[in-house]
Parts: sequence; C-alpha cells; structure tokens
Amino acid sequence: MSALLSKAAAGSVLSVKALTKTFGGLLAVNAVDLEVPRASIVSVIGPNGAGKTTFFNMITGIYEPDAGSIELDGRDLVGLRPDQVTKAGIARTFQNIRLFASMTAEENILVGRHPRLKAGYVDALLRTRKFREDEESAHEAAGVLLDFVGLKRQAQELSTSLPYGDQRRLEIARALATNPKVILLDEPAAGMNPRETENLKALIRSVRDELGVTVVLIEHDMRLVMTLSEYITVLDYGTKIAEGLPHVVRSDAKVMEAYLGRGAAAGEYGKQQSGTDGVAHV
Amino acid sequence: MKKLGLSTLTLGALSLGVLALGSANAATVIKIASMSPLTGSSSDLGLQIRNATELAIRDNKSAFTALGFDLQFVAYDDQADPTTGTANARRIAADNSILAMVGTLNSGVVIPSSEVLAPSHVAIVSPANTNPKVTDRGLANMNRICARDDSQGPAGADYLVSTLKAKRVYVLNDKTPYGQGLADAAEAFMKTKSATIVASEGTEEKSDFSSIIGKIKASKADAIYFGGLYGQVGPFSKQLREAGVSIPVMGGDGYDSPDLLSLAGAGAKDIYFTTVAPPLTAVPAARVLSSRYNAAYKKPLAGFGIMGYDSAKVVISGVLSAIKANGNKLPTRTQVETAIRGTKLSAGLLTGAIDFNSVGDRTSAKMYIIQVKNSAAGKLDFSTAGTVTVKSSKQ
Amino acid sequence: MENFVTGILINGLLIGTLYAIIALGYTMVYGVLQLINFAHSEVFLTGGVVAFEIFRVLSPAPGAEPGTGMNPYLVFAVALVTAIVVCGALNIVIERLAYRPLRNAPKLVPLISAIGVSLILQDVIKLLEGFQGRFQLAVNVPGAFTRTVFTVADTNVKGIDLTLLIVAAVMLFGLNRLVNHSRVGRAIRAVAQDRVTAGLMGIDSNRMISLTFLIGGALGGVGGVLFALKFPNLDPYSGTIPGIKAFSAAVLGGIGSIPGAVLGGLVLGIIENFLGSLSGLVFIFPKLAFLGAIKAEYKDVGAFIALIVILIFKPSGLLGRNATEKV
Amino acid sequence: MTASLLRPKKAGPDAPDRTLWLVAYTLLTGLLLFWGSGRLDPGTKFNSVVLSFVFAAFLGSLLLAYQWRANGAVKVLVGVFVLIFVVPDIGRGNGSFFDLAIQMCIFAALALGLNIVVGQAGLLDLGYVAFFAVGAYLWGIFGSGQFQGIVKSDLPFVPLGVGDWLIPLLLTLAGVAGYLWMKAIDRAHPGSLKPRGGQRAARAFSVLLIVIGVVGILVLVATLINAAITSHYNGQPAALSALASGINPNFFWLFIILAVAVAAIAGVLIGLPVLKLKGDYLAIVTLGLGEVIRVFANNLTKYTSGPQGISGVTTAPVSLLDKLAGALGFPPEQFKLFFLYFLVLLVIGVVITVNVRLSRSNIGRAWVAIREDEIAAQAMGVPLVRTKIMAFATGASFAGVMGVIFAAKQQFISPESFTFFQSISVLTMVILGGMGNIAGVILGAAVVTLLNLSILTALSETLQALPNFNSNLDPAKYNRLIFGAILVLMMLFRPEGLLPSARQKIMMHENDDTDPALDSLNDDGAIGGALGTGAPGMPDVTSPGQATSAENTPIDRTGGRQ
Repeated sequence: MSALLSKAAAGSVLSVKALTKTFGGLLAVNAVDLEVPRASIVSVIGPNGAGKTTFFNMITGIYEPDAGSIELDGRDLVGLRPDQVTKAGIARTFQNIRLFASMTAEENILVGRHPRLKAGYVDALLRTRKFREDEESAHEAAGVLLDFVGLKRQAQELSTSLPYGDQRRLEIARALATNPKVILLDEPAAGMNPRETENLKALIRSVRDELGVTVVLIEHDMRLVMTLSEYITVLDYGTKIAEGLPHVVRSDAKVMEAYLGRGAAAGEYGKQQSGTDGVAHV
Repeated sequence: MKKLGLSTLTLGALSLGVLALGSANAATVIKIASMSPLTGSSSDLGLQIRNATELAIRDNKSAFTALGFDLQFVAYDDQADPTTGTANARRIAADNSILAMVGTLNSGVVIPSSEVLAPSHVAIVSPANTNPKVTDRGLANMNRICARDDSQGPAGADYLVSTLKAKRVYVLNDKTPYGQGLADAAEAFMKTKSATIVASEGTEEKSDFSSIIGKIKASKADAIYFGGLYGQVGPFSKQLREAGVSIPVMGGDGYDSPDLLSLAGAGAKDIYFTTVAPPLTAVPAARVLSSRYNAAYKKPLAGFGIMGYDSAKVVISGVLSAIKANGNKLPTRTQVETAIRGTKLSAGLLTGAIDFNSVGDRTSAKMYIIQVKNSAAGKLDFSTAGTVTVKSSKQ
Repeated sequence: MENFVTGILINGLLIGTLYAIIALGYTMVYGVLQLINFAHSEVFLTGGVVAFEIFRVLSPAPGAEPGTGMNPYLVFAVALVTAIVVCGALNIVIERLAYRPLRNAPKLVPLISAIGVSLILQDVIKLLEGFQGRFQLAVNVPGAFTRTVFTVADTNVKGIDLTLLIVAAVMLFGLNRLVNHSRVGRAIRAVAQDRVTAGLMGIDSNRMISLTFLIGGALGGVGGVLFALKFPNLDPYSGTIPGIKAFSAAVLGGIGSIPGAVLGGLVLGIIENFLGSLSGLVFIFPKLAFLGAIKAEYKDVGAFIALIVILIFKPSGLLGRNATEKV
Repeated sequence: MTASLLRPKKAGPDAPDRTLWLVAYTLLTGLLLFWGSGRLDPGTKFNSVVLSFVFAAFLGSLLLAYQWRANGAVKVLVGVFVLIFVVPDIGRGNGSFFDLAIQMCIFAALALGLNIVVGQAGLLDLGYVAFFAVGAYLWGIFGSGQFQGIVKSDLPFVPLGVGDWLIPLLLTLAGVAGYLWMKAIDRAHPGSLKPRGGQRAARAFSVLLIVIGVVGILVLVATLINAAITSHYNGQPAALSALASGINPNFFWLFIILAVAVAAIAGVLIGLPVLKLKGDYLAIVTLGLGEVIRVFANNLTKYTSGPQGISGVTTAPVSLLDKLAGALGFPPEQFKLFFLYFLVLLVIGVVITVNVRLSRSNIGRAWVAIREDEIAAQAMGVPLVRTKIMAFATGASFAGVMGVIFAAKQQFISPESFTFFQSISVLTMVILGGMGNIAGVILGAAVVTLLNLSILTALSETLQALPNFNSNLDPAKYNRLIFGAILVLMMLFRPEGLLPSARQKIMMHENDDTDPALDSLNDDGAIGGALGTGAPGMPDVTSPGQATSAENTPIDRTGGRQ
C-alpha cells in the first residue's frame, strides 16, 4: 500500500500536507494530508459535517488554513486569493450550483476563460487584434467545451432555464474553461437520477482521459465513487481515518463505523447487505 | 396595424386640443416673471419674493389695462440650483411676452442666469443677491435694490465696533455665498478698526451648536458677527443665551423675519442686523402691506418680501415708462432694460428712493440697524437702533 | 481647560444618545430585512412634527404667565404616546406598501424604494405644514424643559437633557427585555437569523417584520420628540442629516446589534463634538495655533471619515459579528 | 397603444418591417413641432405644456428608430435628421430647447457612467456626483481667472525650503519601507503560519505606513507642481496678466482628455479603500465620500473660492464653427450653444461606443459576473477588487469629461450644483431607464431631464395663468414628491426599467411567484447585507465585510440516494 503511495507522491500534481482549520473551538479540519497523482481520479468521502467542503474551500483559497501547506506542481498556494488559485490551475464546482443566472450557457463559460485571456482594458476599448483573437479563441473554446459536455444546442439558452443535470454539466464545463491542472468537483451527482449519474461518470472519465485533467471528487454516491476513483481518502470529524484503493477502503472497519455507527461496524448490518455495490447504503 | 392606427389617432387629438389653448386673446399680454427657490430648504425665502411680486403686479394691473395691456405674472422655481436657473432663463428668453424679471435669492443662480438673459435684454431687478460679482460684471440687464456685501458688511461691523465698542469679535458664516460674502466683508472692515478677530469659521450646522458655543466661551469674545439666515441664527442665539452667553450677535438682512423671534425665543435679545427694508413699526405703508400679505398668503411678511415688493415696483414703473416713451405701444425688451436701469423712483417705495448707477447697483440706500429688545408691551420685538446711509463706490 | 473638556463630553453624550435612539430604528429594520430604511429619517422627523403640533396646541403660548395650561410633563407624555402611535403606524404602512412586495427582489430594489419613500415624505410634510402657512417650525418648548437643572463645570444641563437620558434608558431597558427576553423577541430574532426556517417553525414572518417596523417607527417617533424639544427648530428637510448620522452610528456600532447602535451613537456624538471644538484649544493653548485650521465646517466631514476608517479596519463595526459566509 | 409604446420589445426577426411608419411618425411629429414652436407662422404657438410633449414625442422617434425593425439606412437617416437638422433649427428659434438638448446629453453621459458602476457591476454608488464636480472644478479653475488668483497668491516665488519637499519625501520613503516590511512579514509567514500577536500588530502598522506613504506622494507631487508653476510665472508680469481669463482656451481639448485621467484616478483613490465592502455599506460610504468632496469644494476657498463659486469660465474658440452658425442664421449669443451641442453629441457617441465595447468584452462579462455572484466569479478567476476598480474608474471618467463640458456651458460653477440630491436624480435616471441597458439608461436620462426642466416647468407656467390658482398646488414646488413617486412606483411595478435588457428582466423577476412571507431558498436572511443577488436556489452571499470569515457549519445536504 505504502509503495503505491510513494510512487504516486513522486508524480503527484497536488500535494497537501498537515492542513488544519479551526472555527472558534471547532476543529473542522485536523492536519489532513492528501497526495493527488497526475491525471488521476481521486475521491474524498465522509459523512456529513466531516469537513470535506471546508477542506475543499481551503485548497481553493476561500478560507485561509491555520496550518499546513498546499503545493500544486511544487508551488505553495496557501494565502493566495481564490482567483489566483484558479489562475495557478485549480478549478472547482460548488455543492449548490452557482451559475450566473442572467447569462447564457456560452457566456457562463466565457467568464471561465477570463484568467486565460491576455487582452486588457485598452485592447477591449480599441478592439485591437489581440482582443479580437482573444475573443475568437474564447468563443471557440466555449464551443468545444459545450460540445464536450453535450450542451452544444443549448449554447444561447439562459443557464437558469436548463434542466438540473445540464446545469451541473455546464458548471463543470465552466470550470474546465479555466484550463485547470486539477478540477475539484463538490458533490456533482447530488440530486441526479441514475441515468444522469451514468452520463456524469462517463463525463468525469473523459475529463481525465481526453483532457488529462486530474479530478478530485467529493461525493456521497458510493457506487459512483467506488467505480470511478483510483484512490479514496475518508474524513470523519475533520481527521483522515482511512485512505487507499476503493476495495481496501470499503472493507475498513473504521470507515463503516464512521458511516453506519458502532453497531454496523460490529457486523450486524454488514452480513445482509454485503452485495457487490459497496458498503455504505446509508 | 392596430397599434399604429392608435398612435396616429392620439397624435391627431393632441394637435386638435392644442388649437383651443394656443389662440391669442384680445389685449396684448405683458408678463413679468419671478425666479426664486420654491422647493428645498430655502423655499421659505423664495416664496416671500414670489408672493410679494405677485402682490405688486395685482396692485398695478389696472394701470396696464387702462393702456390696453394685460399684465400677467409667471413664477419660476430655480430650486436654488444653477442648472435649473439657466434652463428657466432660456425659457424666459424664449417667451417674448416676458419683458422683465424679479429674482433671484441665490447669487450662484443669478450669475449664470443673468448671462443667459443678457443677449435678449431681459432686465433683472434682484431683491436679495448681495454678492459683489453679480453687478461687477457690468451687465446692462442686471440691477439690484439690496446692498452689496462690501457695503452691508462694513455698515454692521462699524456699528458693532464703534457704537457697541466690541474689542474681541468671533466671526461666523453659514458657508453660503450670501453668508460668507457678508462675513468676509465685515471681517475685513473690522481688521482695519481696533477690533481683533478671535476666530473666523463657517458651519452648515442647523441644530447642535454646542461645540461652537464652547469655543466662543473659551475665546472670551465680546461680540459675534454671524453672516447667515434667521433659520440658523435663531436656534444658534437661543442655545447661546441658554449657555449663559449674552454678548451681542450682529448680522445682515438674512435675519429679517418674524420667524427669527419665534425660533430664538428669549435668546433673541440683543440680536442686531442691518437691512434696507424698514421695520413694520417704522413705516406705516409696510404695516399695510404686511396685513395684506398675511391675508393673501396666511404667512407673515418678512424682509425679503418687502425687498421683493419694491423690486417688482421698480420693474413695473420701468415697463410703464417704457410704454409711455414708446407712444403707448408694446415696448421692446431693450427699451424696458434701459428704462429700468434709468429708474429714478421715490414715491410708493418702502425701502426709500431707488436709482441705479452704471452697473446696476443702488447709488445710495438708507440702511436700518435693527435691534431686538423688549418693546413697550414687554415682548421682544424689532426696534430701530440707528440708520446708516450707504453709498455705492462706482457712479 | 476642564470646562472645555466637560463641555465636549456632556454635549457629546447628549447628542450621542439622540443618535443612538434613532440608530436603534435603523438597526431593528436592518436586522430583519437587511435594508437601509432611508425613510427612517423622515419617520423620525414626523415624530418631531407631532411634538411641534402637540406642544403648539396643548402647552400654553410662550407669552402666557406661568402656571396656566397643562402640566408640561403631561403634555410631554401625550406627545410621546401620539408620536409612538403615528410613527409606528406610518412605518408599518411604509413596509406594507413599499417593501413587502419587493421582499424577494435583488437588494438594490427595496433600497431605491426606500429612497423614494423618504423623498415623498419630505414633500408630504411640507404640503401639510404649507397649508397652514408654516415652513420653519419653532417648537413651543415649556419652561420646565429649558430651565437649567444644574451646571457641571460651566456647562448647563437643562430639563430636556435629563428627560432625554431617562427616556433613553427606559427605552433601552424595555427594548432589551422585549428583544432578548420575550417570546416575541425570540420570534423577531429567529426571523432575522433565517426567515425561511423561522417560517417552518410556525412563525408568521410577515407579522414579525411588521412588528419590527412598528417598534422601529416608535423608536424613531420618540427620538423625533426628544430631538424637537432639545433643538426646537424643524423644517420638512431637517430629517436628512441626523438620519444619515444615526445610520452611520448604527454601522459604526455594528449594524444589526442593538448595543452596537447605542455605543456607535455615543462614540459618534463625542467624535463630532470633539472635532467641532478642536480649534477652541487655540484659546487655551496659544501654542497650538495650527489647530485653528480645523474649523467647525469639518465637523460633519470628520464624522464620515471616522465611519469610513472604522469600516475599513473592522468591517462589521465595533460590536458586530462577522456575518456567516456559506459557500 | 400607450402600453405597447411603453413596453416596446426589441423587435424580433418576425416583427413587421415598419420603415414607412417610422418615417411617417418622424415627419408628423416634426411638422407638429415646427408648427407649435411658431417656425411656420410666428402667430400661433402651442401652449408650453403641449409644446414640451410634442418635443418629447419628436425625440421619441429616436427611440422608435432603435426599437422597431426597419431598414438600417432609414434608421440612420432619421437619427441624423432629428439630431443634426431639426433640433438645432428648433433651438435657433427657441434657445430653451437647445439648452434642454445639451443638458439631456450631459445627464445621459452621467447616467451611462453610473450605469456601469450600478447597472453592470452592481456597486451602488450614492456619491457619483463627486466625480462630476472633479471634472467641473478641473476646467473651472484653469479655464477662468481663478488660476491667476491662485498663482498671484503664491507669488513672489520663494524657492522651496529644504523642509518643504523633504518632509513629504520622508513620508513617501516611510510608505515604501512599510510596504517592504509588510512583504517581509508575509514572506516570513508563508501560507498557513498567519502572523500572530506582535507580528499581526506589526503588519497592521506597516499598512498604516503605506497609507502615510500615499499621502506623502500626493503632497510631494502637489508641492513640486505648485513650485514649478509659481517659478514659471515669477517675474513674468506679462505671462501673469495673460492669465486674466484663464489659460489659453485651446487647452480645453487637452483638459477633456486630462479630465478622463484625473477623474479615473479619483475613482481609484475613492474605490480602493471601500471596494471590500458590500452593498448597503458601500452605498453609505460612497454617500459620505460624495459629501466629503462637496465640503472640500465648499471650504478650499483659495482654490475653489468656496461657496462664491468660480465665474467667467471660458471655452475653446471654434471660429470655423461660429462662422458656420452665423451663416445658418444663429444669433451670436447662441454660437457657444451651437458648438457645445455638437461637442456633446460627439462625446455621447464616444461614451456609447466605449460602453458597448466594454460590455461586449471579458471585462463586461466580469462585471456582470461579480454582480451576479462574487464567490463564483472569484472562483472562475475574476479578480474582484481590480474588476470593481475598473468599473469605478470608467464610471468616474465619464462624469469627469461631462464636468468639463458642464463648466464650459454654465460659465459659472459652485458647490450648489453637486449635492446629494443630484446623485439621487442621476440614480433615478438609471433605474427608470433600465439598469444595465445602454439604450434604456439614455431613455431614462431623457425622460427625467425633460420632466424636470421642461414639462414640470411648463405645467406650472400654464397652471399659474389660470385665475385664482392656489400657489400651494403648483406642481413645480413638489418635484421631490414626483421623483420619489417615480422611484417607488418603478420599483414596485417595473423594477427592470422602461427599456430593460433581457438580462435585467430575468434578475428582477427571478422569484416573483413565491409568496413574500415564505420566500424561496434564495434569500436565507442571515444577518449582514449584501447586494449579491445569488444564483437561484443558492443562499445569498451575506458577509458585509471580508469575503472570507468564520464559517458556521453549513447545512450539508444529505447526499446520495437514500
């Protein structure tokens, strides 16, 4: 197990060491380490209130950690503003969708291109060649990304008028527009029906396979997590209680206890539902 | 199609309706305009000017109908804002039936407006603009019957220093063109005399004067010159006297209103001010006008009302003499302008004889020094403490 | 020298208490609706106009000999009650007509509506008083309030000053009891925290919001009466400046927190008086001649600059808590 | 009909081609205007109220040209016909229409500037008129005798004592040292090791030093410029007397460009400290800053001659244009109006182009993004403070340019023109027209200016002519009531404005359907205010101050299939 870890560490694009955050007395995240190998799909799971979103918000600069370091390809991101973190190469989606309501699908994605555009204020004023090329490349990229997430036809529709599943995929496309090295998905499957979850699984895989973007996933849908992730880290009450390959984590006693409570860990429930589709039928 | 038909229909109705309104009536119309703030915090003073002008026009309507003219009054509200003032001035210039104007209250409004009206020779007689710049520009259409800052200020200051023997004077102003102009002129005059100016500052405060009163006490001043209006000086004096400071407070014609007594209450004692308008007690005609004004507008007549009335009288007499000079036919605006500039009027005026010098300032004016003290009936009232004749420097 | 300083402190405390009372009206409404109730300055002024009318009618004319007419404290009580009723009702009507339909609109919309209401009220007051031929209202304050009760180091403390402090203390105590220790208070705070969840708990948030506006209006009315008695000169436009200063006090103390509004009011009152009197030191310490430059006209500006500086370094105000940030 | 006129949809492709009707409408209203203003036969003139409405209807043809689907060339033709031919001709006859047209353009440019700050970036600025004052005083001081007064008061030139420039230099150095120290503290405490206790105080002190440094630089620059000017005019009585009516009026053109820069810098200086604040706080602080600038204009008597104001402001000599105006039969006193009218049209054209180009660029999208949802915008890489500063500076520069033109038109400026009520009336124009929509905002400016300077005045003129009219009912006396009523009614019934942009309409009616008591999840009403409208279904961003602050435990949605 540790061999896998060390190999991964060498090639890891994102390495988080001893990240800690306290709110008043509450220890939300307690010295959590996370190594994310390049072009991999990893997940961070744990019951509600385990500190997953806080952990995400620290990586993306929304909260400043009390201790620990976050390195993206060797560069420490702690203390950077969220827009600087995005520019450095980490994009994210949100637990509750935060699309720009009054903008069309394409415009939402164009905003994602903002950090990559070189044309400045004066270029926009004088419509210089640099500006026109920028806009052209942005629209082109938006078209590609819309196609990538299968929303080509809805390009000019307002983001709020899209069905829920499409809005989720649009948010992912918008995050991809920032040319990230790593994309953080915060419960993308929340509220999705089985068919939409299958499409999402295919999309996440193609993000990694075709775009070479590393994916870090927070998700409660165990079937999705188990089939997609190459590596899983489990948080409970802000501390890491387990990590490893999916099948290892699934049978780990501490994980079951965290999810199902003490009795379950002792195996009462384990026997009846030890079906193939994973442990935590919470 | 339905939408289009409707819009042409309404436009047609609009134009038909117009015919009824626009028809010319029998006697040729002569209009005299007034311009003063009818909205905002200084609308109380603006209304005095507007109403007094209307009253004067109503009194002289018969003289015009006798000559076959219909004298009308139109009031403009400049909201004490230069932009609105110039916009109104353009409207007045465009309405050829308006031959002359009474106004305005704020120097900041009359300066740009008079420049707009100068090319079309619409004469202006101002009851209240005391800023020297107003007439120093030498416009042919700009006249005023009130005293300039640089004559009213020294008149008050001279009384303060020589008659009341003030040695340490605290100078205040209300940060308006009127108040600061007056205070600066008074301060300059007092510096030439033996008085020392302990402090000179402005304040736009209208309610809590405690910090200024604290400074006045600390400065051990023995007199105050406050360039401002009664709406501010009233409460200031009330709080001053309540804080135990009984030194005299001297100011200009901005104090001249019965509201000064009601606002200052017992604190009005020993307030002095200079004004060209006579106190109601001194001139019987003023008392008559005051009762007629009160009847018509349910408001007491104040100093600005008297000045407005006299300004309107000057305008009316100017128009009348222009008509006579033009063989009882409708005079041109230029004729009215020269007639008004050449006014030599003494009868029927409350503020004494009026004639203008080359730039439109009043050649000489009798200024009253008014003091607030207990009258015979034991009530605090205005009484004349002295008079000063003020000559204008230019001829 | 000590006369000078005590003068600053006492006057600062008095004007500060007035700002605090008005600021409470802003804080209550802001806590519940996150809305700057720009119209509050006119609701407060209405309290002053009510006081003017009551004292004009009931209390003896200034000239009349002492001892006639109603007991001044009785007239004061009548004025307070009338102001509470009138201003409370006015505030409820304003909320019902101009704010409730905009409850879900973007924040800017009810804010603009509030500015509109404040402009309308200014001219309505002018129309009402104008018909009776009045613009400048001189409040007929009975002797009991203007008489100097005692003097502290050359600063006269008058009847109205004491009444002001007593009424403020009583109101603060009552408000604290109501908001923090009563069922209704809990309901209001719940609606302030989270209107949706409060609704789920069976609280009719509309009624609670109307109640908050009633309380806010009543506070404004009382503030108006006290202001009118201490500074007995009003006109339809004299509500704006104290209104803006009171809101600055509420923000200074930490918008949404009741003790914050009181602390903010007092601090602003003292800062203002200090800046206004600063150039007075020249007379006491001639060496500090350069202080003469800080003239009285910079008094109001100073108060604004203080507000801006505090907001930059402690954005949630002196006593305010950093609001939550759900991401 | 009025309903459809009031809510003209941007004509979609299927709308009927109305070229003919457009031409018919323009000619009809043009004819009425000619007839009404006595250009046809001087005898009959419309009553002034009707004339104002006819003038408004005539300008309405521009609105219809914009809204209706019609042949492009005809639209341009109508625009040129109305603006270049008819309005000046009417203006020749009646100067007030000329002045009105110029004032409408000035307020339209101001509204467009404020629209960028409020409409597009969602930053409620209640002190916007301050930048208008900066532009007006910039040209007012140099374009009039005021500048000579200032120079004279500084003469005779005393070479700068060591102390004069040394102290500000030291302050600047202190500022630089403070900046380096702050950077050192940050480096010594990378990332998570936030400075604690002593270090934290040290960092705050270094920020204070930086502020002192900024003040030092400003004072240093001012002293050096002052010394340069005074030494230049020292002992040159000829040069000094030439300043009698201000610097060479041809500099007017330079000052229009200069006003853009100065106003933009003022926008940045005012914007920087306050832009971390949210919605309601920003509104109050900008209101305060607007008042601070008005009080400075009122009290720096040496430079602005305080409440007395500055008179005799000149404008650029344009002999060519004057000859043209003379040829067209304009009286000499209208030459200046003639020049300013076309100058204002030109500037409005530039302002609109800048506005359109910015809104169609990544900057424009960034503005809309931060108005919609700051957190999401920042997460997409949009730098919040820099984007907001750009909005502030752009808005300020529009106001600065118009300030210069306003000073030239009025020939006299005083603090009375730059009050809080002016900021509110510009805000009313933006709201009435349609926040965020360029054409809407221009319409709002036109309607409010027409109402305030023309229709209301005409109405009160006509009413006064009626016998025994009670002066208390004169509408002109209650324009605040009318302004207030417009604001409230617009917000209640049509918050998106007369001519809404599609984007604005959605935002304003996002959750109209829910009962106000139990509103949608959109607004969870936590303490603290924000202007952020928040995407639907998302709790509102509520922090009044810093974006990042203590998190209360979020109500985690129970994920996955239960």
